[in-house]
Amino acid sequence: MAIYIDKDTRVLVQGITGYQGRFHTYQMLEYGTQIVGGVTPGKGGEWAEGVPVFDTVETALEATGANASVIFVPAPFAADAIYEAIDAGLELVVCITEGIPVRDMINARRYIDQTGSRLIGPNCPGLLTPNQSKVGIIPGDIAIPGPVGIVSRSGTLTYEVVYALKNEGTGVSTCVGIGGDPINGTNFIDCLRAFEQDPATEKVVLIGEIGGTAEEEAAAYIKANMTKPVVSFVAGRTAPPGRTMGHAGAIVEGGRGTAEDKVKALEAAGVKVARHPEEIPDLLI
Amino acid sequence: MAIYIDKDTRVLVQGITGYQGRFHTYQMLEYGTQIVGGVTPGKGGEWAEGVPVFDTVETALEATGANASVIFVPAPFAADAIYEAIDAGLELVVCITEGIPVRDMINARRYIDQTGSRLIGPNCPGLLTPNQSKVGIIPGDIAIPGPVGIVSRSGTLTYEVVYALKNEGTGVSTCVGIGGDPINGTNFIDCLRAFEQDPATEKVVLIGEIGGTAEEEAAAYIKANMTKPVVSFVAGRTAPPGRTMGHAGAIVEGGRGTAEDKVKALEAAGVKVARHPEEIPDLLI
Amino acid sequence: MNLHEYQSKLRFGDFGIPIPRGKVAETPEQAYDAARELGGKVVVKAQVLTGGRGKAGGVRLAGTPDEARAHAQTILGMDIHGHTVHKVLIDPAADIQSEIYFGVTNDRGARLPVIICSSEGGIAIEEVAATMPDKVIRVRVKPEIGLRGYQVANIASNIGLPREHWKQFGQIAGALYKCYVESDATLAEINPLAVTPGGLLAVDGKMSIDDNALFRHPDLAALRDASADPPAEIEARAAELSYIKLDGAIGCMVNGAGLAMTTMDMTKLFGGAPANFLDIGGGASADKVAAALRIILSDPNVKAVLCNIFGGITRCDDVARGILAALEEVRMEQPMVVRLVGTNEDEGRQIIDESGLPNVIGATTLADAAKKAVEAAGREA
Amino acid sequence: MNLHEYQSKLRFGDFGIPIPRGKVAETPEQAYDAARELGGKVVVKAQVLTGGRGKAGGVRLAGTPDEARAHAQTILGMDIHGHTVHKVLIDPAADIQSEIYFGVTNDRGARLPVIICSSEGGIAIEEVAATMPDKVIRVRVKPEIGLRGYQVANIASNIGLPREHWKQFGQIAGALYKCYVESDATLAEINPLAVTPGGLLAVDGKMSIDDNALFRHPDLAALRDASADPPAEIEARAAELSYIKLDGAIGCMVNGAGLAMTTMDMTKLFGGAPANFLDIGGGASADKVAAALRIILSDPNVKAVLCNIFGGITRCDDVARGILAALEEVRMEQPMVVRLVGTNEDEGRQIIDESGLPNVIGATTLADAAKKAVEAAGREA
Repeated sequence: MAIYIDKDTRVLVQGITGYQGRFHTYQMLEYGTQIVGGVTPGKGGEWAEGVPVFDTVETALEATGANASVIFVPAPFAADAIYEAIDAGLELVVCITEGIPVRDMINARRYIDQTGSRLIGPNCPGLLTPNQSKVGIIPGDIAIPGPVGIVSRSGTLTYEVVYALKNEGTGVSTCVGIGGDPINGTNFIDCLRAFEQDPATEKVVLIGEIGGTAEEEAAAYIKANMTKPVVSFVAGRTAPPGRTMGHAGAIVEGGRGTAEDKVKALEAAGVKVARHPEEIPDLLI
Repeated sequence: MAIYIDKDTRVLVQGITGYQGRFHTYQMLEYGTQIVGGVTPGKGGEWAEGVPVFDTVETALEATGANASVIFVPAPFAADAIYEAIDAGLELVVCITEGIPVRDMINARRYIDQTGSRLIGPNCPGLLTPNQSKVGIIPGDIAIPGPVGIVSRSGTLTYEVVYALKNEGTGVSTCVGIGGDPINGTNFIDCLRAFEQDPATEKVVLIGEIGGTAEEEAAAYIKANMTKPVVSFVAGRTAPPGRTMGHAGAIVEGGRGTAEDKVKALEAAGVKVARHPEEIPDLLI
Repeated sequence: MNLHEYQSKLRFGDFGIPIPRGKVAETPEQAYDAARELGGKVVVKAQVLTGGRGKAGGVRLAGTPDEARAHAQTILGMDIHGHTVHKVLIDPAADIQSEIYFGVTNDRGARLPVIICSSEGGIAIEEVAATMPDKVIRVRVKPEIGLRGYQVANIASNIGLPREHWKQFGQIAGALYKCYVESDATLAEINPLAVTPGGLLAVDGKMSIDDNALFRHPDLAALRDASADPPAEIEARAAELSYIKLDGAIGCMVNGAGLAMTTMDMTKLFGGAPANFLDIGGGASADKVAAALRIILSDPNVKAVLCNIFGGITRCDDVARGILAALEEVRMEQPMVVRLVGTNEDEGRQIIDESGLPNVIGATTLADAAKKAVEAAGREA
Repeated sequence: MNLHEYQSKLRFGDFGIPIPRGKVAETPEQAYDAARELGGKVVVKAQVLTGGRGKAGGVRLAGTPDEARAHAQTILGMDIHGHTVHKVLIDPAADIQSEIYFGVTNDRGARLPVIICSSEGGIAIEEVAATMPDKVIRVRVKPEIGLRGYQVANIASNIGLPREHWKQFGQIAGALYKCYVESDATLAEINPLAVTPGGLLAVDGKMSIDDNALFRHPDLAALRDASADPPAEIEARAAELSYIKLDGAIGCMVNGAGLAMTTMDMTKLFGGAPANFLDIGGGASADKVAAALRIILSDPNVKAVLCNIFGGITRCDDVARGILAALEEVRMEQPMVVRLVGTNEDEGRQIIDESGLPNVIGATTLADAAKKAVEAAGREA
């Protein structure tokens, strides 16, 4: 068991013929992910990394019976790719693309909320269920299977945590990178709920960062609903207020969303908060 | 009992200070309808026909506890009035205004479908539950209370039917004019379902006209779901195909939606179809 | 409101759709000048708001400016299905490899705009739908997110469009949808969207604008060409009346579209035939009623008038006063059956009765009124 | 990307919002000419992309063209919070009766655009929110139906706007929302929206554009004024790096924003302080890494460099090659702690090892790397 993806997940790669799409299709296939098709408009009939390419998600779906897609198309076309996947009825859509305009995501998220599909991302590293499936760009060899669920707004910071766990012999049920953009498809609470219900998950690691109030909301949820222990780390204690720290959308808005606020909220919810990522394995014991 | 409106319905009049709004507010008050307030932006604090006027639905709602509104504002502002009433959470919104652009109604209907509110109209005469409440412009004195539910796409044609019933001593539970526009808020089937469930309604009259496929869909619904007898009349047997007969949206599209098609579908569903409106009282016996 | 081909294409051009660089001519000389300026072969196309102009000889190919002038001479003034040709469009002849149909309209059932596309362009889409239904692609658009690129790719794939045209096809599709929405159109179609050696080209186009939305499009409202409309319809529009001329002998004046159609149906039921559809609308004033009566009486086929008013918003006394006002201007020889029911019916009847008009016949029920009108028209015929 | 006041107001004007008919001046003489042409009293306003310019003396009233020239002389070249003034805006002085704040931004929690309005305009809205929270109205907009007239009426009513201004207020509100959406703005604010005897007037304005959406707004992208930006930030933008200068001694080069912040946090945790935030992004090429290192070393405060790369998309060997390439151009005196983990880490380490660079210190864990960098910076200081 795991959340969102497992060995039966059948994945389409949207934007498979691009540089990133092709590279990560290879990586995902190497890892054992069931990549059943790719989509690039105008390139239907070609092959990429041994995978058949289709013009549209609709035709790819008919031919392959996919139930998920992962999006590597450039930002100007990413919202369109999301709509295509959602309209085709895919259950899970993982958008790796970074740099999507906020307005596109406001509109897309409103649209998705009326459907039964789940979007992970955008601007996220995707998901990894060790030894079963990876959908996205998380390096597969940094994780081993185990009982810890991981949810994170960050990319490489997540890899650090997963890698530190592996170095201590601790494994992961599923690792979900929900992405650092202000508007995304799946939030901490969605994942916490899923981990709480997942028999394969015993403990959860939540990796946050400054900006917004997602960690505070997660803390409230944990206090009210989680029986499984949660360990956390929040990045950005030294970030100056009022400046955007990169594309991560880590903005401190009017004094809210500081690392201190978040740590305080999480600790008040009974969460052990690490001072740095490599402390997390110890706190999980 | 009745459907949608009764003596407890508390009504706001949007556009109360206009010519039509004022005239029909007086008529509705005379009939006994609980008109609790009016709305005209910029005229809050005034009075119209003895009713307090507010700038916005929100303030009117707070002051009056209304649960319905009737809209008399000009077509360019009607969609806005609908959104205002819906966003304020009113259960029932009756839009009398005719001539609203199709695009406005496509967007409004998509919006309303995500809420719990019911829109009647636009371009409709409203509702009448005899001796309890009238919301709209149906002349009150042409109907008496009784067991016949009426639903109609038309205005004055409906009055003919109600009047003919009265002349034969037959009364009405509720009369609903759903309006003649191609996109409206409530359709035949919604009303048929409500009449089927309404203990005060024993029989139903459905008044259709050429254009669209609403009567055909109603026929299918009647066949599958209605236990109460339905009598019908369809206007437009002599209308030439391919021409718009006025604002009623009575357009014959590509051979579909002719009066003959509709009569056939209704008769096949066990509905008695009158040759002219004044035959309806006889068919109800 | 329908736009002419040349108006539609100019608007398409405003939204970035490639159109022929044609010119409008109102005289044969202008057609000659236009053809000379364009150079090469041209097409001379009648600009009329009706279909079937090709079969009627309203579209002709010209190899030289002289030939263009000759064709314009023939076409200008031509009557096509009751519409007189006042303008021709001179377009350069396109080197057409294949023809696509691409249109946007509203799908009323789904309550959404719908794209209709077919590889079989150049003929009426209804014909394609009837004979080759598989060749007609329908794709609904959700207005909150608009026409998406992936939908266009689906369409291009379905109609088998060669890939070198996909990019331009996407631009044209997006532009036409935008044009449709921002014009409050009820129809925007390109037929054919021609595949030419130079790319795609909107060779012919048509737009219908939602009359109810013209208030926010004064530029489009100004394009109305009433030159081909019958005078009665122009007067009706000015008076905000819905009027459609028909072939029978009974002139109908009714309030409400549904009741107007019913009144027409009943003349037929009792053996007559309606001369028109006329809805005076809700809350009609005496002025409006007078205009309505003038319009009805301008039809020489009318042998009797049937005035059927069920007062709601409309007040019977207003209607009665309107009738009297009209009859002061227009001489009415024909008998008129008047039925006034509802708001202020007593006052209305009294006005009519006291006027002492000789030809006026009262009626009680709708059936009574219809029967009396049929009888009266029969006597006159 | 932030727009200057004058740029924001011109854009507001394009959407129909009334703005003062001011002029931009880059020299005192131009300011004189502008003031003379405008006539009457004018305001000379520093155009800088930072707040608090009024308190800093960057906004001055001038009664005559001579006075305007004198003020421009003072203001041009002035340093306001680290920004040099290169332009002043000369606006006619408005006869202000009261001041409104009207802005649009995104409510991230609700995932919707939100209108923020207050009767207490003319000062920073954060101040109003802190001191008079009741005076700040927030109204969310659903993008599929846009800002509705009734919402604007609610706002006008709530801020107690006199009714004679409601109509114009509605037009301005609608126009500002449209401007916000069609510009892909993240902020569009009018502060103050002045009530004057001639009606409402957008006396001051500000816009921020979503950098991610500039690809569809080449006209807005062209408005970028980098003249006040530090050269390092300009170079970072050109290389598509996220760089923010800070005050510490440890230059950080990291891939990923979250990991970059964590690396900064850890220098602090172990007693140091970061000199910058720098995210080289995913899949960074050797060129990008070289640019990053040049930028870091251009900061004279940097006493040690901490390069922390967790290879995913980014490959450690690319990073190693980038470091070597940069060091061929730039002389590095400072020690550099390098930690390479993940994709091609062995190849990356090998490249660094074989280069024989004297100042390079390897590290295993993140904590190890941070500690070593703090120590190295301490030794250098």
